[in-house]
Amino acid sequence: MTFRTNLFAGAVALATSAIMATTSFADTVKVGFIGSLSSDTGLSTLRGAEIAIEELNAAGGVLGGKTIELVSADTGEDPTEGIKAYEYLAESEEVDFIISGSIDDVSLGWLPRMVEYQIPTLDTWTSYIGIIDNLVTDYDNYKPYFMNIASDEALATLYIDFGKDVLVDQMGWKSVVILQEDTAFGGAIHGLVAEALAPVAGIEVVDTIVYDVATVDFAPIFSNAQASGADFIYLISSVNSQVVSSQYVKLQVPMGMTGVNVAALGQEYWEDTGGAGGGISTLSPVPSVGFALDPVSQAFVDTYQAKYTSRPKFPHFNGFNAYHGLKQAFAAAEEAGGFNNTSWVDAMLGQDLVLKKDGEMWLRYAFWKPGEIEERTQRTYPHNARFDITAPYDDGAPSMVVIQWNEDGSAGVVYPDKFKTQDFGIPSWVKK
Amino acid sequence: MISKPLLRSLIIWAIFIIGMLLLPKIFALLGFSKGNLRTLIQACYLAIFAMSWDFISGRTGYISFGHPFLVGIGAYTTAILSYRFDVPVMYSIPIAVIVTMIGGTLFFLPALRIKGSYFALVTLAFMELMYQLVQVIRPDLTGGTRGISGIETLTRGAVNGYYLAVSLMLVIAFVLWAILKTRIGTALSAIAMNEESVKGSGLSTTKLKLFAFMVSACVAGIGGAFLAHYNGSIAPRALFDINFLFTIIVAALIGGSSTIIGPMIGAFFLTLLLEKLRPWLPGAERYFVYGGIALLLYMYQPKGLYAIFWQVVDRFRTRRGGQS
Amino acid sequence: MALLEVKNLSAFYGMAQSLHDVSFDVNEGEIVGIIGANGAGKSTLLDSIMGLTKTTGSILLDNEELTVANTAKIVSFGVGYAPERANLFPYMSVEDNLLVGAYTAREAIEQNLELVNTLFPVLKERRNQETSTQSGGERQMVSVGRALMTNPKVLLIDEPTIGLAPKVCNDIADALRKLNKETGLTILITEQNVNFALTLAEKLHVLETGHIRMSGTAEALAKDPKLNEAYFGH
Amino acid sequence: MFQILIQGLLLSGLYALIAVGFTLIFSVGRVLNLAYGVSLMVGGYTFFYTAQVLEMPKLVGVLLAIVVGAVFGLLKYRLLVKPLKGDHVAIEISTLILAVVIQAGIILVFGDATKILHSIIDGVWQFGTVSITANNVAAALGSWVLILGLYAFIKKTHIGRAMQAVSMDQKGAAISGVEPDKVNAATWVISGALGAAAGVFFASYTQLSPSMWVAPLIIAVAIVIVGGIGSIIGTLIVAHIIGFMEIITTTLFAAELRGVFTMILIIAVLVIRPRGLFGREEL
Repeated sequence: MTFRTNLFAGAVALATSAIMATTSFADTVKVGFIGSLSSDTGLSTLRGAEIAIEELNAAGGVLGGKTIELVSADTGEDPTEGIKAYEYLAESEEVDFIISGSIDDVSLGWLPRMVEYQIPTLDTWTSYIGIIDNLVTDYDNYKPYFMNIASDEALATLYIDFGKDVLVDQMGWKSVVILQEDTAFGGAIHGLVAEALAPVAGIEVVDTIVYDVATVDFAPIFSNAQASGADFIYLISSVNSQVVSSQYVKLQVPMGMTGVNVAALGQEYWEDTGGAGGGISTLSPVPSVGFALDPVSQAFVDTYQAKYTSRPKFPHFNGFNAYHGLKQAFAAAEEAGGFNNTSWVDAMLGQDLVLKKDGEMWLRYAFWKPGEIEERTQRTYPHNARFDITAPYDDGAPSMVVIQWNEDGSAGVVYPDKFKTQDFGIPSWVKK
Repeated sequence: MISKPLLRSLIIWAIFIIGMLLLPKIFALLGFSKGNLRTLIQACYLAIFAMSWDFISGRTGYISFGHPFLVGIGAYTTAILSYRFDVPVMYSIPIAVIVTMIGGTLFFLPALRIKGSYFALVTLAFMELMYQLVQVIRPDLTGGTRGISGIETLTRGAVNGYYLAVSLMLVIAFVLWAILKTRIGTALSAIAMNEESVKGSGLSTTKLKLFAFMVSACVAGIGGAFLAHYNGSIAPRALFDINFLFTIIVAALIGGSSTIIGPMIGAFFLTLLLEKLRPWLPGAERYFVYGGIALLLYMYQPKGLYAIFWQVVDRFRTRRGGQS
Repeated sequence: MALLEVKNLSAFYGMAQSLHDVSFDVNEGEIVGIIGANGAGKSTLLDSIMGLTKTTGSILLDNEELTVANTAKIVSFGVGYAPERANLFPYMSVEDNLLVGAYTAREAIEQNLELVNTLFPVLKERRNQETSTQSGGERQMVSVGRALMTNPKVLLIDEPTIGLAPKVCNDIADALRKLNKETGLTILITEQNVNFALTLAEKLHVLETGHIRMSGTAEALAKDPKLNEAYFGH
Repeated sequence: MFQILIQGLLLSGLYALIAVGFTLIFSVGRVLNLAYGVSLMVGGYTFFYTAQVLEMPKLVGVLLAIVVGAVFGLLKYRLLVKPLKGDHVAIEISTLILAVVIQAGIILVFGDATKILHSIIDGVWQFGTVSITANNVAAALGSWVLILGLYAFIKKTHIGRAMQAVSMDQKGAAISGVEPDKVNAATWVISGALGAAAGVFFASYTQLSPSMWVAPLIIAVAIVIVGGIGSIIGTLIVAHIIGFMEIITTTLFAAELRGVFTMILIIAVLVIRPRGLFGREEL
């Protein structure tokens, strides 16, 4: 009896909510967040957006005094749930703009929905070049999409310079063994390293070891790496990177190791690895761990830390991307008179936020325009974050920086020189 | 001459089909948003997978833990053909279904020799193997870990998508129902009860099992292929995943195993439950509550919602009967 | 004095009733036989005493009601059981099989082991052999031995001779007789082999399709024309 | 060769420990405990919380993990397995649902970030290109101790023999005075404790994450299928076959094919010899 009563009550509640959901108020603008509500990266984007929205609302609202309302939809980092989440935001909540903290395959999952609904969408986390390629090949359908983080392709260029300036000139390393996870990401980065880093920087690739992402025991893999006789290890890891890096530390592998290590991007890395992560260096989007901040970004961090006490205690780079990006999206909307037309895309493309530190250009939030060719890589990056990799970094932000975790738990930027806070080094157990 | 119970079933079917087809209109009248239809579309596909699972596992008692394997073959085949090789959808989907049926035969081989928990485990191994292979072998075709996005879609908009999905589901349900009304259906259920006795009665259990596996694989392949073209994207993590397996099995069981309507009820219940929890529990709590409800329901009534429905009806009937 | 009292016992498998109002007593120190054809309900009767079937009625051991207890409790009250199929643990050694029997009677292990070894010396020789590799007769001995290890007040034995050679049957009969004589253990035995039962038991009950049809001493029944007709006539 | 030998032994020891708790339930209770991986996860997170968050001594962490694992095993038996009264399919399905629920619960409590455990024992030795950590040696030795202890327990104690008895003949066990219910409960408790201990070691090898229950479950399933139900020694041997196969594949062939061979082995064994290499259906 009670079971049925409850069922009935539940049904009524569901029906009411369904009706409520369709009632939207004309004096609000709805922003949807899509991403994982339980990951540090997802929460960084969500909180960056929340702070930006609070500030915009406090400053008198947007688009002639409307308040911004934020609705979030959890993907649980599952591609299918991502599709449902996007549908929910688009059709149940009818949002005007979507900000995303999704990972690669989740973004790829909902992209066909974005094409269908044509809702302006800003991705702050995934850096997959394949998504930008969609804009290259099918601009008309994909044009509401923006990605304000430099894509994979950009990082290789920075890495070639890092290899030449630091690994070869400073460390005197001449040969490398590549440790690559068996994923599409791993394959793509491997191609860049083997075809670009090696020939340009003059580093010989002695061996490439591809490993399965579910690998439990890395001891034999590191043994093989040591047996290859190379001067250092180049690690490419985006999935379960903590495992390979902590085993490198626990096994005290007597070789230097650098590379792309997604786990080491956030401040919680040290806590999560329980300290088994010293010496790990990785490429990181900016603003990275250990990256000196300009006053505007610092103010954002102060607000953030006053407001949130739970993880992540310090926003990841995508939190900054969400904060600045959301403000840019609304600035563009003011210019274009709203979100739902092509003029918003044009206005968004015109956004150019320059953040200065000590009078110097420090960070820049701007987008590549369609057809605009980046000199060094000789390709276009429509709607992707504009990065500058031509020396001497004077007309934009770097695409990425290289950071390194020290054995005392601190971390700093080691490359490029302008942003550098410490020197690149090898862990204490590695003999020079 | 149509018998009376058959006629009654047919009438219930007709009402059910008309009801499902009119749902968008009813929703429009009630002022519900299109988002509800989107949810129902996902529910329809889940119902198809649950019916496919139930056709093997609910009927013959061979519990499949690798159903995502079959769904994934269907989805990947049509996605690769249409996205990579520009094969028109009208060819790529049938090919995908045939390939899935071949996959179903692979599935079938171990079932010739092993039963029960062992069969469940080997199918789980099939799924895991596929998960690893898809990422390793020819990522240029499968898209590796990221999968494929931008697959040609068959329809646009929630209403069209709904009609496609619901028609697909209803046709499959009706065909499965019709198959089970024949002698084959009775024999299949007998396998679950006592395989030896079926052997004794002179029917070929091997042929019967093969038939059940082929039908199940065919349905999974159709569902997987159409879902790939509805979602427009596929990824290994979305298909060869233990959470997906969980959803399929639980949908069939929560609704009511070895019935046709049960898996459909279960799929709609689970999908709506998960989606309607979203406004209140946006984060991980949602999966916790959703899983918890599924577990309690299953523990309380392993025969599913369909059985609960009839219990309630019976109680109501006897009470009424007692009074009159 | 009655050690085991069975009163109005009926047993059910699902909807089917396989025992009907069976009543009899077993006195302390007696050997009582239940004879009947295949399917008469002999195994069901013993299973029912052990709490392995659904029953109505009452079973008292030393005035303790058994029908409310589960099988393990019934064993610990003092009922040992050697079932028809022996139900041994095939991949365990003879000794381990016996030791499992001592699960609820750990204080008496050595004494009971000694008893089993004197009754069935062959088991001592084969103590490390897995029972799956043993002959039928030896398995039957392990089964009886295991039941003895539970330290029973009454021993239930279900058709110990089934499928065994006459020589082995005699060995078992001798062992049981010796057991009864030397330790005074009460035994309830079922048999299809009437001759075997007649030579062993003092009192007999004839079970037919779940009913007790006849009861009496071995001597009396041996002369009874009805029994002769049923089991020895054609 | 030395490298393969030593790394193979270390990994295989861990795998054996992972599998043995799963084998136990499968053999005695005849059910697949799909929430077995969750026991490992529960153990790992308990250790993490006590030793790394509360910074209590590591030994306390390990012991507490084992206790929590045992309690978790008992709860699973009392709340799920027993009410379902031996319906194998229902137990398998409900343990699967439970695993998914607990995964969500772990995300709720700890977040879904991957965590790395401290080495339980510090220290590392270098032999040429081979690094050996004290932690992994301890894990392998610990596995052996636990497995041999379990073996002795099963062969030499009353409750252990009762567990074998229940696995071979339920009726025979009951008429010997063994209560299958209590023995089953004990089996779930022991399996939970073993799983939790394995979880601490497994997590100290790899990582803690809310989805970490899947990998050890697959390892356990692989070992049990290939080894066959019921033989602890068989489990031990197959754990070494699979462990060494992984190390050899990784060292001499291609590291990315590590898992593929294991899956192919499972399918091949099940098709050719469904009982497994050492299986005889009993413990």
